[in-house]
Amino acid sequence: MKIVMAIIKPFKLDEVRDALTSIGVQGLTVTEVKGYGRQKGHTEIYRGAEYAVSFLPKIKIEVAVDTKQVDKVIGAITGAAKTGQIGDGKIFVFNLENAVRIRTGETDAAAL
Amino acid sequence: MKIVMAIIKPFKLDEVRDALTSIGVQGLTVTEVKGYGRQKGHTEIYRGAEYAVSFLPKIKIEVAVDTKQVDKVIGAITGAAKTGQIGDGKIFVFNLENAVRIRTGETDAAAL
Amino acid sequence: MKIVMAIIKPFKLDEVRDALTSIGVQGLTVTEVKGYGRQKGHTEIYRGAEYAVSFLPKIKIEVAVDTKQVDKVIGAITGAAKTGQIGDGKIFVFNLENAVRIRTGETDAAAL
Amino acid sequence: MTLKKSSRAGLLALAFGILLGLFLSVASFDASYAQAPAAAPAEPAAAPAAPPPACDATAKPPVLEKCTPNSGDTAWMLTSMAIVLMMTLPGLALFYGGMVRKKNVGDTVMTSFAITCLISILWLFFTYSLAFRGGTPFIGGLDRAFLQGILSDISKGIGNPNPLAPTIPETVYSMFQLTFAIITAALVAGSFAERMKFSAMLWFIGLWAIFVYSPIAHWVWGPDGVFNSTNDAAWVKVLDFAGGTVVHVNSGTAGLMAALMVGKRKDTGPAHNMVLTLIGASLLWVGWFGFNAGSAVSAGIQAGMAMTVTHLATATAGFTWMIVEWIMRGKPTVIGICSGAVAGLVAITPASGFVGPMGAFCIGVAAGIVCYWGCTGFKRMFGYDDALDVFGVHALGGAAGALLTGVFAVSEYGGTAGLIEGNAGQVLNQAIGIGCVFVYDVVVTLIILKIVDVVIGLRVPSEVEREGLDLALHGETVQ
Amino acid sequence: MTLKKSSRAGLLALAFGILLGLFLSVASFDASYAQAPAAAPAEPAAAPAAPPPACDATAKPPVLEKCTPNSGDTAWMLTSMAIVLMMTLPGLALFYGGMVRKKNVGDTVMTSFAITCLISILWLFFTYSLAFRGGTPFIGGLDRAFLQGILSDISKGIGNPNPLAPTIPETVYSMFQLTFAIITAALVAGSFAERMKFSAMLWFIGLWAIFVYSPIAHWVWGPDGVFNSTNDAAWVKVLDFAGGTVVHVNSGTAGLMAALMVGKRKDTGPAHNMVLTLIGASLLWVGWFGFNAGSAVSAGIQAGMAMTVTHLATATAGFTWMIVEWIMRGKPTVIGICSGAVAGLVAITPASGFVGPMGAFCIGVAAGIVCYWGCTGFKRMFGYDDALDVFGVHALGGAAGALLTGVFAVSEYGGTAGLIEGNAGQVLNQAIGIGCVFVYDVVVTLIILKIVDVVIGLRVPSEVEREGLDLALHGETVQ
Amino acid sequence: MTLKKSSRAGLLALAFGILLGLFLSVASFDASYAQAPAAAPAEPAAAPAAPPPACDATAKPPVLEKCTPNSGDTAWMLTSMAIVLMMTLPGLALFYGGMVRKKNVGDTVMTSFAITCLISILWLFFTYSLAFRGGTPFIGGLDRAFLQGILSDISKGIGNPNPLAPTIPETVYSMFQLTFAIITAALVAGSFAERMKFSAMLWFIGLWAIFVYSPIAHWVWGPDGVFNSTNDAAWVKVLDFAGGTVVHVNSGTAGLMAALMVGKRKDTGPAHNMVLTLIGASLLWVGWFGFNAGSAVSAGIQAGMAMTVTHLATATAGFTWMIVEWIMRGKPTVIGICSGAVAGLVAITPASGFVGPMGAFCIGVAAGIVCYWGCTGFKRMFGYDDALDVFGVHALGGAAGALLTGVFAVSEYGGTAGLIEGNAGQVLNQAIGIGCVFVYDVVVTLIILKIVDVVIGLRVPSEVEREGLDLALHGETVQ
Ligand SMILES: Nc1ncnc2c1ncn2[C@@H]1O[C@H](COP(=O)(O)OP(=O)(O)O)[C@@H](O)[C@H]1O
Ligand SMILES: Nc1ncnc2c1ncn2[C@@H]1O[C@H](COP(=O)(O)OP(=O)(O)O)[C@@H](O)[C@H]1O
Ligand SMILES: Nc1ncnc2c1ncn2[C@@H]1O[C@H](COP(=O)(O)OP(=O)(O)O)[C@@H](O)[C@H]1O
Repeated sequence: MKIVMAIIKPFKLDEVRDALTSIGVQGLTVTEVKGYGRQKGHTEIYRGAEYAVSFLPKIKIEVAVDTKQVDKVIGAITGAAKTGQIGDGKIFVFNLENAVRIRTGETDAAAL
Repeated sequence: MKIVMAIIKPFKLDEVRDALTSIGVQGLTVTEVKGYGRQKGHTEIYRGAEYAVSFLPKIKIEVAVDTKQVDKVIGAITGAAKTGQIGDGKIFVFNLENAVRIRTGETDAAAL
Repeated sequence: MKIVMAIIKPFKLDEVRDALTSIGVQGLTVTEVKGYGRQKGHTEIYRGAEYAVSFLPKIKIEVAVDTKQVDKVIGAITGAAKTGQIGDGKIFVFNLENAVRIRTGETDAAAL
Repeated sequence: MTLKKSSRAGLLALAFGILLGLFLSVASFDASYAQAPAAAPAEPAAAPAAPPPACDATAKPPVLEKCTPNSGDTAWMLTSMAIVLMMTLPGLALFYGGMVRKKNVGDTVMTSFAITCLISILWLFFTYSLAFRGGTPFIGGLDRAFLQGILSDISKGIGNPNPLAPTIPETVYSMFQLTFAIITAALVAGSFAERMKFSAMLWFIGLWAIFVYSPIAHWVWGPDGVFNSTNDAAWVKVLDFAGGTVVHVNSGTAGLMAALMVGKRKDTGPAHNMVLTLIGASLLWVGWFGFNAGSAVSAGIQAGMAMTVTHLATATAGFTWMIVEWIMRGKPTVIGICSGAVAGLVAITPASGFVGPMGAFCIGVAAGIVCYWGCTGFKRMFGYDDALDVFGVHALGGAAGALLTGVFAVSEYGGTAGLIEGNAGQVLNQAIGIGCVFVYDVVVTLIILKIVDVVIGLRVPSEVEREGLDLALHGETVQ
Repeated sequence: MTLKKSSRAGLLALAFGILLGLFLSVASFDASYAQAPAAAPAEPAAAPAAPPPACDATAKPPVLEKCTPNSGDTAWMLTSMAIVLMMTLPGLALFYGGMVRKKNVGDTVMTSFAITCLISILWLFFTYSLAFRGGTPFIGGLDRAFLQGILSDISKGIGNPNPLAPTIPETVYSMFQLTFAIITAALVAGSFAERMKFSAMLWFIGLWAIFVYSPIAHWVWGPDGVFNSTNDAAWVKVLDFAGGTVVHVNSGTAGLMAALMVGKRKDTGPAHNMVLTLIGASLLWVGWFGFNAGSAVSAGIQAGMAMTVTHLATATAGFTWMIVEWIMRGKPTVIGICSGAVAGLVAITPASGFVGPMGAFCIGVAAGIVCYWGCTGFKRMFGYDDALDVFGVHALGGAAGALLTGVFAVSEYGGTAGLIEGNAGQVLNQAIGIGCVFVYDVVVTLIILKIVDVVIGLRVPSEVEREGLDLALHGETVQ
Repeated sequence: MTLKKSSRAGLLALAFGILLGLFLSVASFDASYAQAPAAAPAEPAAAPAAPPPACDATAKPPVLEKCTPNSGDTAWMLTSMAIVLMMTLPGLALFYGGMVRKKNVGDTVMTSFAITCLISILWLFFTYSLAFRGGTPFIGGLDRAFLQGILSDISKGIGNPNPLAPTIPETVYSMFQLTFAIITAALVAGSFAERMKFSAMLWFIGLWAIFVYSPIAHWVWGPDGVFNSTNDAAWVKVLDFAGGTVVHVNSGTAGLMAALMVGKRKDTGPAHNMVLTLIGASLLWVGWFGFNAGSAVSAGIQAGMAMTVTHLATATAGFTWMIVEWIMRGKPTVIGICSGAVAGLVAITPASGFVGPMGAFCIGVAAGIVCYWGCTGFKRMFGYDDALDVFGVHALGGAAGALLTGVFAVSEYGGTAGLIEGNAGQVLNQAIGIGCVFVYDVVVTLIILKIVDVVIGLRVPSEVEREGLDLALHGETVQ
């Protein structure tokens, strides 16, 4: 199994979720994060005070999926999250060694 | 070493933490997340506006532990977090290649 | 590639970010978390009510980097985040199997 | 980009507006100083001839020269103006702001604030004069444009009060009525929250205040208004103590039109902060004593009675809504009890000078039930997206209150008998008033909206709506 | 599930209550119209015989027929009612709401709002009449049930003011006193915050208002009250200008009983938002001028003095608490200075019409110290879980203030001499008043709580408590 | 550690202060009772000789014995005091609190609260007497220290009002003026927000109130003040109806000095919650009617006119700032329109008793433009870090308003002609007043700051600044 972790623009969340459910993903976990990257944020100069908004609000999505599904998942996320503008975000894939569903104790793929 | 990541119901946090400390876990990191899964949220219809609360508040716990402790940890979490109702959450296990304690520079197990 | 995940004290964020950019890291993702560890928090006794503030505010930084950069990154974080006092935090390293830049579809190192 | 363009359009237009204002201001100065000398000689000329008539507000026509204001009445009206302003800022701003999503709260509260500024400037320029000075039964004159003449003889320590408010300075009456014009306009904005362009909002509200609010206020409250119950020449005597038709039916109807024209929101969600909504509802309640008891324009028995029925109807409606909701949905909500209280305030508004405590209680129960239905069943039935239920609470609540005023009015309290005292005709009068306001409002509001839509567009682009108006239109977010 | 069931129980009961109310309302209508004709003939009958006596509030017994209210006094009392309501909504709601955990803030603020509605309805029905009309020294009569007769002759432009408030309409006095009844009940709720069922809360508070607040208010303020210092026939003359015993000792004691009966919270935590608490404390401060200066029931020298001592005692107490806390805990907190200010307001309440500026200063210092201890050392000593320190601040602060009133009272200010002028007896009188209120309150409150506990249960299930009352009981959360 | 030490230093000193106060209090008691007998015989002695002169406020010198207050004027002034306090608590606290980072909001709001307490205690002790009692043209006397004598004859139902406020009790006038002293001091704190030690803040503000505010208030408003326009013996007659120079130029200048002395912030960021700022601006607006219309010290025509121009200038300035910002930065912001409204309130303050509606409009436009520039271009030009723009809004806005008062004053409104009526000299007078206040303020404020810096240090350690003052200094955080 793998964990696919994607950093996307906040207002894309609903579209990405729909794309994922449409390919049969049953669940996912979302975290509000702040991102720093090429998309350099803007410098506000308000009321004389100049400050750089270097961290931009982003959404992190974590999905545990069966290994063979990974490419479909990456495709779905890329498709839905892409605006073509800088700051669209990243997708990272890790290896998931074990998964357990707390309610039932089921493990591995059955737990997803 | 492994990282055990668990998604649980918010009001179970204290019980899970106690369970973990009781088996000797020294530290953990907690994140407020939103979960989407089988537990299908409810559709609110208030003041005419109908909206689906599809993301439910969850708590993500990350614990770095020594490999041989993993099963004990999973057991402790499952035991404390389980209500038997849908939405209890998941436990995911990853491989942790290296750990460092910033304060001392200690690495690996010593860092936990 | 690796993912370096660090848990640090909140007010160290800016210094750590500067340290990382100075060694050429192009991006990172930050999450507000709560930490439980040796730094035991304090027991507030206010207006008679006694409560333990066991979870302390921390910042989690995730950086995806090329494998050979890992040590430099760890060094930079340790250097910037260290106060020498308990609670400075941890650095965890995982293996990153794949990375994709959503905007361009670039993968692996090129995506970072 | 669309956004950028439209903003520019809007702001240029607005800049133009303000410059116009400045120009006019200078103009009016000349005017006022031109007239000053003219006035001066008049005085001495009159003096020897015959002593000016003594102030007598009860005479017909009332003699209102050289009246010294009653300090107690003035104290209460100064206070009333202040707390009615508090109803809008921060009251209504928070009541509304708490019910939208977090990404739109800034735009929502700023809408109330900007409307307050805009309406006040128009009031100074001409809307006060149009609404409250004598003219025709349908619209007032312009003799108080730029409030000229309103302060003509402070230095002599005497005033020429408005016949509508004989015991207080006209300045106070004008500012008191301004706060009504402000909140009426601000109420409308609840219906199109979370999706209208800020610039379009300003244009729409400004035009609406001129072409809809001013005439309707004149019909019902103008000295020679066609529905003014104290005007012997009125066509139909409509009882509207503090604005059931002028303020609530009026704003609710305009809100519905706006909601229909701007269309449904792309995405909706639960109220992001019911504590803000509760603060808002609380300040609305507190300020409403200035609104209703202040409408007695004096600090006496009628004000006391108005305050009493206002409070009792509000408490009853809030409690009723909570119970109904508890039964229907299984849980009593903060938003619910707050909405109920506001519904009660709305419904008692036209009645507050005419009914007694138990009448207020019945109106409260009715308001709680009717408005709950207006925000749920009724709204679902028609399927429009009135974001914050301006129609369900204000139009329906205001209409219910106006009709029940005709039912529960007691002659020994307000001088007019209602149905319970056998005067069925009054209910009919009330219905006519509501009907005329509704029809006029629908027509003119739609015309205004259409024009604004064509010229600069009513609605923000959908990516702006998704991202949230705060960041996109104002560059701010609540952390 | 437990929850569901209990709610249902509660709401059914509540629905019943409101229906009962409706029925009664209609009944009372008949009543009032039945009596109207009866009254009418009486007038003319009297007229020819002899002109009705002129209004003379100072005569003994006062002649209160055909009085025209004083517009200045009325203006101030209308204002006072409005700002005293603001003390509860949103003042107290926020003061309390900021100190609970985020998961319970909605339930906490809604509690204040719902109590406001409930107490107002009961006031209309009979509690006003029970508390403030003549009857026995222990409880008033029912001649103002449903406020009948309170508005009997507006149309003649004259009123029959309450002997307790001769220069203003009785409607205003009744609403002013209602705001006291509201905040007293709302204060109680701080002690059992974060764990009591919403339905149980409504039943408890409703019954408490009837069986505890009404009689105690009558004892101290009723025209024939057993402790009323202006009642020559009083058993003991207790000085309580604005409610040290009636409001604060009373609510604090009831709060303690409730905290003991409902038990300790499962989990506690720091105040989730001290900014809300500061807003609340600020509005309490502002509104308290209506509370204390308004208790002069006129806009004159006594009101001015009451406002002065109120402000000075509050500022002193807030500052004192901050310093004490800074010394004891190393840091001055927002919650601390706000609590101190409220402690000062509480302590000066009974004294506000009787002491001078330096007396107020001393009372302020005492309040800051006593209440700090009441919320920390004292509370730990007994180990009860009074969530928001209703007892520590209100009962102890109120008692301290009531006793110090007996110490610092200056006859040339309020007509009664205190210990500093050699009248030690007054301190004893104050102590007797406090004692009687305490004992009666403890007994009756415990009985009411027991009944409610048996019938529907006082406390939410523990999973509800853990999850938070907002989501579980009201289906809402602050984002 | 540094922190710990300094706090301890601060709190010990503060504890000392309060104890001193206590001691003095007792002293003054003795005093007042010592004099009581002395006064008593005087009365009868005088009585037989000749009846005391009747109250006549208009006589020169005014006879102010045995005056009965006007209930209407008193009602309005009681209300004004309450709503002006509301301007600071919670108004200013929130206006400022919303503009800082989340980590400092608690310290920021607590600063306003603690200042309110501190200034009130000093007022009781001696600053009221120093500012508002006759003495020299530069500073008042100490005959009202501890407010002794202020309440001397309540029991006779009559008062000896202050010549400055002949129709209300002096207690009310004193409390009303206290609220001005409070907000002036609280305004200063905006400039050094997010980095000054809490203890240093208390010392600085306390000393500043004594050595800067009191004398300047006496110059302009003291019965024998050197700039008092109603004092025939004044050196220069400066028009300052409600505090353009005393409150705004004064606080803004002190703020600038403090910002320079304490230095720039280590890190800055956007306003964390513009909704709080909007609530604050709204309450400032509402309360400002008490500030300006209350400065008429009566409820009549002048108050009505003051309220009118206050509202219109504010609305105009808010709207103007929004438009300017929209044009300059492409987006209208919540912070912007709120700042504009406050700028308008500031600028109209000195003018409110002297100009008419269109004059107010022009002042509003000017305020919006000048203060926008003051917070952006001007500030960048000099590069100081005035965190919340106390100088840009209050000093510049207050100066602009004071000068424009000399331009737009109309004799028939306020008794003095301005430039538009050909009296160019008044503009010069205004400039002299502003200049003197500025110079004195700069010098004395710098001295005070230097002393505090040397003794306990002005600024928090940088790690405290990074972590946030809330957690580090107060042990609290907003969740
Ligand atoms: N090396 C990295 N490690 C972790 N997160 C990253 C990294 N680089 C970028 N990110 C995340 O991806 C987001 C978008 O990256 P950015 O460089 O701004 O645009 P793009 O993805 O189009 O290149 C950043 O805001 C950050 O949250
Ligand atoms: N495939 C997944 N990847 C990541 N997180 C998941 C996944 N499936 C479920 N979760 C998380 O687990 C939570 C509970 O899952 P859910 O399916 O609702 O109930 P259960 O765990 O009882 O099957 C979800 O809210 C979500 O946060
Ligand atoms: N085993 C662990 N797994 C995950 N996070 C941990 C673990 N131990 C500590 N942490 C995180 O590191 C933070 C600092 O650890 P702590 O033990 O308090 O101090 P130190 O790092 O100096 O030993 C904790 O607050 C927690 O967020």
